[in-house]
Amino acid sequence: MEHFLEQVLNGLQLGLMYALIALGYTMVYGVVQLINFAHGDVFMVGAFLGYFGFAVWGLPLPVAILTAMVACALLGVIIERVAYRPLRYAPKIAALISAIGVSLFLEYFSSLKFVFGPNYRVVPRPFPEVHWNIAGLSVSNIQVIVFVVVLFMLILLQILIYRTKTGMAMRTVAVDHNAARLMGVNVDTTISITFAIGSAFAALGGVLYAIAYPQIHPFMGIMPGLKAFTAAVLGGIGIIPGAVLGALIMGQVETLTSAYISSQMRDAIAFAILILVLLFRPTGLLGRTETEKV
Amino acid sequence: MPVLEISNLAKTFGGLKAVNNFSLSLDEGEIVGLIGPNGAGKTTVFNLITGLYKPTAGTIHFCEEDITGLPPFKISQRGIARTFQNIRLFKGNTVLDNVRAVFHPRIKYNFFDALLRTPRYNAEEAKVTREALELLEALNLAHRANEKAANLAYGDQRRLEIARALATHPKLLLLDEPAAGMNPAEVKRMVELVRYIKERFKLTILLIEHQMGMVMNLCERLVVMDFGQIIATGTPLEIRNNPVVLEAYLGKGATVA
Amino acid sequence: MKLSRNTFFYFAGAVFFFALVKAMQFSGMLTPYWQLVLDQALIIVIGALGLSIIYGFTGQFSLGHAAFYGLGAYTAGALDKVYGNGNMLFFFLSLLTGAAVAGLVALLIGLPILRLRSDYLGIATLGFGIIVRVGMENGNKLFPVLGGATGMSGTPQVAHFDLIFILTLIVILLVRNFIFSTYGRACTSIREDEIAADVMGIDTTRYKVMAFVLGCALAGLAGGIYAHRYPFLHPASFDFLKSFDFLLIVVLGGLGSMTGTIVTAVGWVFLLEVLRVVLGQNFIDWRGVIYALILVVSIIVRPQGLFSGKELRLLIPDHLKMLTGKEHTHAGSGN
Amino acid sequence: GGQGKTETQGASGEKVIKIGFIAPLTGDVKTFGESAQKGFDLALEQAGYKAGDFKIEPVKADDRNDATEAVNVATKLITQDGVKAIVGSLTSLTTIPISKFANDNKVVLITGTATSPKVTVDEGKRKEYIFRACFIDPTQGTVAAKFALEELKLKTAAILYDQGNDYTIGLANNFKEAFTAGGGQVLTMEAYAKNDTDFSAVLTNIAKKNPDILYLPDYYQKVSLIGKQARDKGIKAVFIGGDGWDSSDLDYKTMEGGYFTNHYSAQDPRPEVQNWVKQFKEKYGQEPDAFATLTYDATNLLLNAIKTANSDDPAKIKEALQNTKDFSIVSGEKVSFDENGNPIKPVTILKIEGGKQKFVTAIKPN
Amino acid sequence: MILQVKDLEVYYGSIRALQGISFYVDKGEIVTLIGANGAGKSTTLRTISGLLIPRQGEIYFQGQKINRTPAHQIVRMGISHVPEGRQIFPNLTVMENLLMGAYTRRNRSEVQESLEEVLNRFPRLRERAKQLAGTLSGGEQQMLAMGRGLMSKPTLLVLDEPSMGLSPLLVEEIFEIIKNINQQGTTVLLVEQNAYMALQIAHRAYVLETGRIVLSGTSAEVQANPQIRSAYLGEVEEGA
Ligand SMILES: Nc1ncnc2c1ncn2[C@@H]1O[C@H](COP(=O)(O)OP(=O)(O)OP(=O)(O)O)[C@@H](O)[C@H]1O
Ligand SMILES: Nc1ncnc2c1ncn2[C@@H]1O[C@H](COP(=O)(O)OP(=O)(O)OP(=O)(O)O)[C@@H](O)[C@H]1O
Ligand SMILES: [Mg+2]
Ligand SMILES: [Mg+2]
Repeated sequence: MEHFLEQVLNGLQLGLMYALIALGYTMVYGVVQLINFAHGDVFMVGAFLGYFGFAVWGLPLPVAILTAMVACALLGVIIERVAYRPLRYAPKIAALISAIGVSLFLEYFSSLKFVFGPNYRVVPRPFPEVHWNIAGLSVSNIQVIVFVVVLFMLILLQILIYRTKTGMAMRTVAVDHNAARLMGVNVDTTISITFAIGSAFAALGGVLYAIAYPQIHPFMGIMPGLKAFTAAVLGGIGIIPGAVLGALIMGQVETLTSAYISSQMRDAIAFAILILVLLFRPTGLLGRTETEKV
Repeated sequence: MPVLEISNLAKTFGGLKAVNNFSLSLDEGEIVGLIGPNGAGKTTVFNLITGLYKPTAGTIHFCEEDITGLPPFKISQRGIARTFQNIRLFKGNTVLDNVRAVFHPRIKYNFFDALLRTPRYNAEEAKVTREALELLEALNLAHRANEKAANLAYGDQRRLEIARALATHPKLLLLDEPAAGMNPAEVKRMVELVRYIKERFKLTILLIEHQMGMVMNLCERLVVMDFGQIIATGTPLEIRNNPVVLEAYLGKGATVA
Repeated sequence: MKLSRNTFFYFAGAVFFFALVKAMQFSGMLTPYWQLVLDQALIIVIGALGLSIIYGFTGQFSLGHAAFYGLGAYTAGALDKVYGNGNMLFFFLSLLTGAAVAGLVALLIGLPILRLRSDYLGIATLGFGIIVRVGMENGNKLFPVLGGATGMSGTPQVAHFDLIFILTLIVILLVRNFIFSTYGRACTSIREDEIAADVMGIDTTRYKVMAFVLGCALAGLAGGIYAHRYPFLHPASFDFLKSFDFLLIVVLGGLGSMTGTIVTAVGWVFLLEVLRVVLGQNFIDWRGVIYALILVVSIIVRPQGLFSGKELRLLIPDHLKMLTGKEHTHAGSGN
Repeated sequence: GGQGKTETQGASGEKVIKIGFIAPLTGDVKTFGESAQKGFDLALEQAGYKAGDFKIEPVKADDRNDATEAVNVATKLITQDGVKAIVGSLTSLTTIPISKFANDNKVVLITGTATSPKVTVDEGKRKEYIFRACFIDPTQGTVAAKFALEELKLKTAAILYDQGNDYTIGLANNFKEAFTAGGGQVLTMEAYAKNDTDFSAVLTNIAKKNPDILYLPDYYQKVSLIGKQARDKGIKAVFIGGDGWDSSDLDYKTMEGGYFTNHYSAQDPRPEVQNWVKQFKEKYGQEPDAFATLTYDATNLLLNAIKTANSDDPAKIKEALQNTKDFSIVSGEKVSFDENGNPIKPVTILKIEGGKQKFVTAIKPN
Repeated sequence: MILQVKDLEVYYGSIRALQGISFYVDKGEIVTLIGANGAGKSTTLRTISGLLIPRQGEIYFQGQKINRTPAHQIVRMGISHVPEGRQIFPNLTVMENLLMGAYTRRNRSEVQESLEEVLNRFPRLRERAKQLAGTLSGGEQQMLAMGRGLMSKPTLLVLDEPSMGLSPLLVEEIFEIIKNINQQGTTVLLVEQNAYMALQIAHRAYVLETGRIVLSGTSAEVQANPQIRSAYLGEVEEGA
């Protein structure tokens, strides 16, 4: 039993990691309806910048994180300007292709020698890791931090989207740019803000990820990005709490499969469950099952 | 023999009874108008008849056959066609292909004929194309056959939707506000058009329309809905003077062309 | 069955191209390297046409195409390796089996998941691709010949340009015939408006599944040819990132255009190799960067793709040409 | 590609032989490819771009660690650039297909690091033109198992490997076989996928079984991550691994106390080794890793064969390679090849101690 | 003159939708543009509200040139455009839609006042305040769009076919409301297919045909024109 609880805790940590990335992913999707495949790579850039910040330039951790967040916010805004905005009124798939291009660009460009280089870097712990023993379970300070950050991001996003004017603007932009304009919404600015926030969150996620799994390299964003996106879909893409729910489920499924069924089959089973869930809830767990009004 | 027989139809969305206890019978060759305030449930009735929504209660018979709960495409193949309140064409396809596509269930060549281009394929394709063009001709769209549907003017799109519906060889045609957004002169032409196709294709027609000019001119019988229920039926003259309808729908100064 | 005029010209063009390639081979202008690249391009053409049917023409977003490519490759490769003896008959039989297996799997998975819409369908197919990859990595536990994660070598290398070219020609012709038939029109109407298609009497589930099965079978066929042209099959060669390659070929070519798919597939394969040559040894690590930039720039320059909805005249049936101008449009931007 | 071309056309009329180099120079394992390239470059540089009467002209190509690209690139080098021999590629995934092509076209190929037996022998047939400078998968696994049982006297083991990488699968399977045969007990064998970063589920299971050994036959970057999490889970087992560990980027702090099988020890006083380490550091400012060393050795083996044959005929070079006798390379003294093109050399065992690699012993595999 | 349009030319790609039109609206007026489908009425309105950028010509609003001003700023200047086809926000509730209409306004109590006003005008919307706008029927959506347009307290209200798809009773109501709004001081530029009704409440009218203004005058003058009577009011029988 204790063993099982420990596995659940493992799953929780993994799920929270996915949630960290999935939140930003799903927010951007909610506003621009674009699978921003570059999100995972912005996450990577964030991890690198954070690493340089506290491990190479010797900045205090909060400053390093903030720097990474600001830089990635800027990066996100630039990506949107350059690669997505020209395609805003093109078919959706065009922007998706552009996103794949941007993703590849960030990966390959980052692995050039004079950028981050192709090496796998070991990330030193910026603070000592502490383990607490709670009811026979070992909980680390990193796990607690990640938990708090996810919670913080979740609440912040919910407030932002449902309680602020900017959030309302985002929700109208999500539906119809021209109608939003006619309300006085500056669509360009709103989308820029969306990307800035999404990318800043990606950076925050990246740094925490690099602290929890202390190794970074230019292609590190692909898999977590994909898994996080899958989690967002599982929860109902575009829906903020859905991202967290989906991520937590993914984390549990993967961990429990590894632990009790077969580590080889882990991804297969995780995705099989995803497909099954979608068959019963075609728009994800929290997604509105909308009968299109004809 | 009634073409369409609806009894005690109901549909609820969450707590909302969009259609409730709705019964209607259409005889062959009739044009019946379905009118009522916005949100009365008229379009929902169409969606129920065509199978897009599954009814909460009630049955729908078409030519004696129970079609309640059949999937839309099967209902269409039985002989019910419709147009949409918000135009739904195959926008990126050509005008001609919009029409030809719906010949599909009646095409007489099989998959392998298609892959191998057998004489049967050629003959049948030629026939379908000819028939489609005839239909477009009838609706005065033939000259735009190779235009993308999205590029058509609004009125042309409305007519293309009708052409496409006719291409399914329906016995019963459901028209959902075909004259919406048209000026009185255009409405008049639409009235002519509906008369013409009714005669030529031997149709029974159920028509939703808010333009009284159209409804009163065309229909032999009107059914008025409000809050999902029928509140009145009768000839245009009767309806025009029905106080309940005046109150709920037509308004005091009902202008009727 | 009489040969229609444009089919005749299609074959005439094909013969001309074939003769050209032969002449270049003979004169040594076409080195075995470029020959191999050309063969690869044709293989990708076949696979991409499959996705073109699924996504370009029927509007079903699939991110799992490479899985079916892999299924075909492994099936055909293993069959021919075990039972074949370099015999042509076996080559074709194994190809057909590979395509059939890919198609059958597509049928089984397509029936349930094609109910999903757009991005949800995309992620479900992507997930299926990952499941298939795990299957490939563990396939040796059922059939040792598959090699599992260590890959499978020893497939007979009997595919060569002549055969691949003829197969490609046939596939293009069949896909054309499919698209310009009532089945193709059923597919494009589903792409444009599924609800309207349904209400107008088209069994949407059936044609979505049909398009998916056909498209995946083509991917399987392409995979089978790959297995007979490239000596080593490995699960990594068929993972989800490869599905993106097919997707971007189809989109950059222009949705709803076979011509676009064919041209872009060839262009894409050559681009990667030409970049190698152009960049030389000293700038080789810029290859990925430049490739990514080309991708972004080309989609921004032509968001609707190269040929969106347009076809080369050669591919249009005669009886439609009389109605049309120079180019025939049968499809939209399909967003 | 063009460097050196102008020189060859110079007046001297020197004889030129082109040597291909194939490695992943882009993509997610670019870092391995670049290491290998450094080994290759340094070997050529030290030889003055000469072997016997021949001037060496290298032709490098990128395979992005993709089987299809590898075949394309090998075809290019062989049929278009006219290379007579190839050094590469790095992984079995790319080397198996190109070895077939090279062998069919009678071009010599020697890989530094591709360990799958299928590289040189496939379907029971020896590919005569194909050689390698590293051990095959079975060797390291077997030696590590023997060492653990006999020297460390450890009796139980858990194995954790990458299910998508035949290098780690090979080592894992052979370790298991040898360890069980020698009387040890493998408590559990778990797998993960290439891109995984979280191993807590399987590590929790392993921790419960409390094995003496955790065998981690993967590359340095992955074992660093796993090692860290294993210690976090309270696993006290001795870490044991293979030559993939050999890199300055290994997380030495975490892996402290672990053992790994390797081709050589940087502390080996032999001049080959000392020169190599010193010159590599001078030139690149870092320690060489296994990819660099083995590719360096492979290149030197090839250069030696060209010199011995003094010919640019691949058939003769192949003969010379096969007959290599007592040739000293970094990863072994007096190396020769067995009938399958695998080098006969001892396996070195190193220990991570005080943040450094420490030579423990060298074992000749049977 | 609150709005003045001069020689406006607008293109969609290479299609010239407006071929140089000029007109004006005086303060306190209701001016209507009538014309067949595709004449360019909506295009004119979209250009005024900044959604489209004209290739030629000028637009002045209260003396300020606005033909290059972005749409979101034009709203702030006091033009509120209720677009054709409603374009409400289906995933927002009715209430949120209304509040979006006041997006540019800062004073909360004033916004609250306007909200009350609108909800009183459209009691149906009050009933459905919490419902998602996407599930409203056509007519309800039109009311919502109008209500939302009023929430910015515009100087100039631009209405594109507000009666489309509405029941006769509601059409009457809508026109009543327009008249009412106008009487309370809001200038209205109205595009309508329902030419009868439009001409009845408008002070002046312009007739658009394929991107040109072919006729203008007071409503009475326009209504009296025989060609208009046949082409737009359908009063004279044409040859079938
Ligand atoms: N898919 C749906 N989900 C929830 N509510 C719906 C749905 N479809 C219709 N409704 C509700 O059902 C009621 C009837 O709608 P319907 O579209 O049938 O009205 P209508 O009579 O056609 O009105 P109009 O004349 O304005 O088109 C409306 O209140 C609408 O909000
Ligand atoms: N987005 C667009 N792209 C291309 N052409 C367009 C677009 N919108 C409108 N047009 C064309 O511009 C012309 C004017 O259209 P507009 O919508 O302004 O007409 P309208 O008078 O409002 O007609 P309706 O009564 O149908 O609303 C038409 O020919 C139309 O086809
Ligand atoms: Mg309706
Ligand atoms: Mg308009």
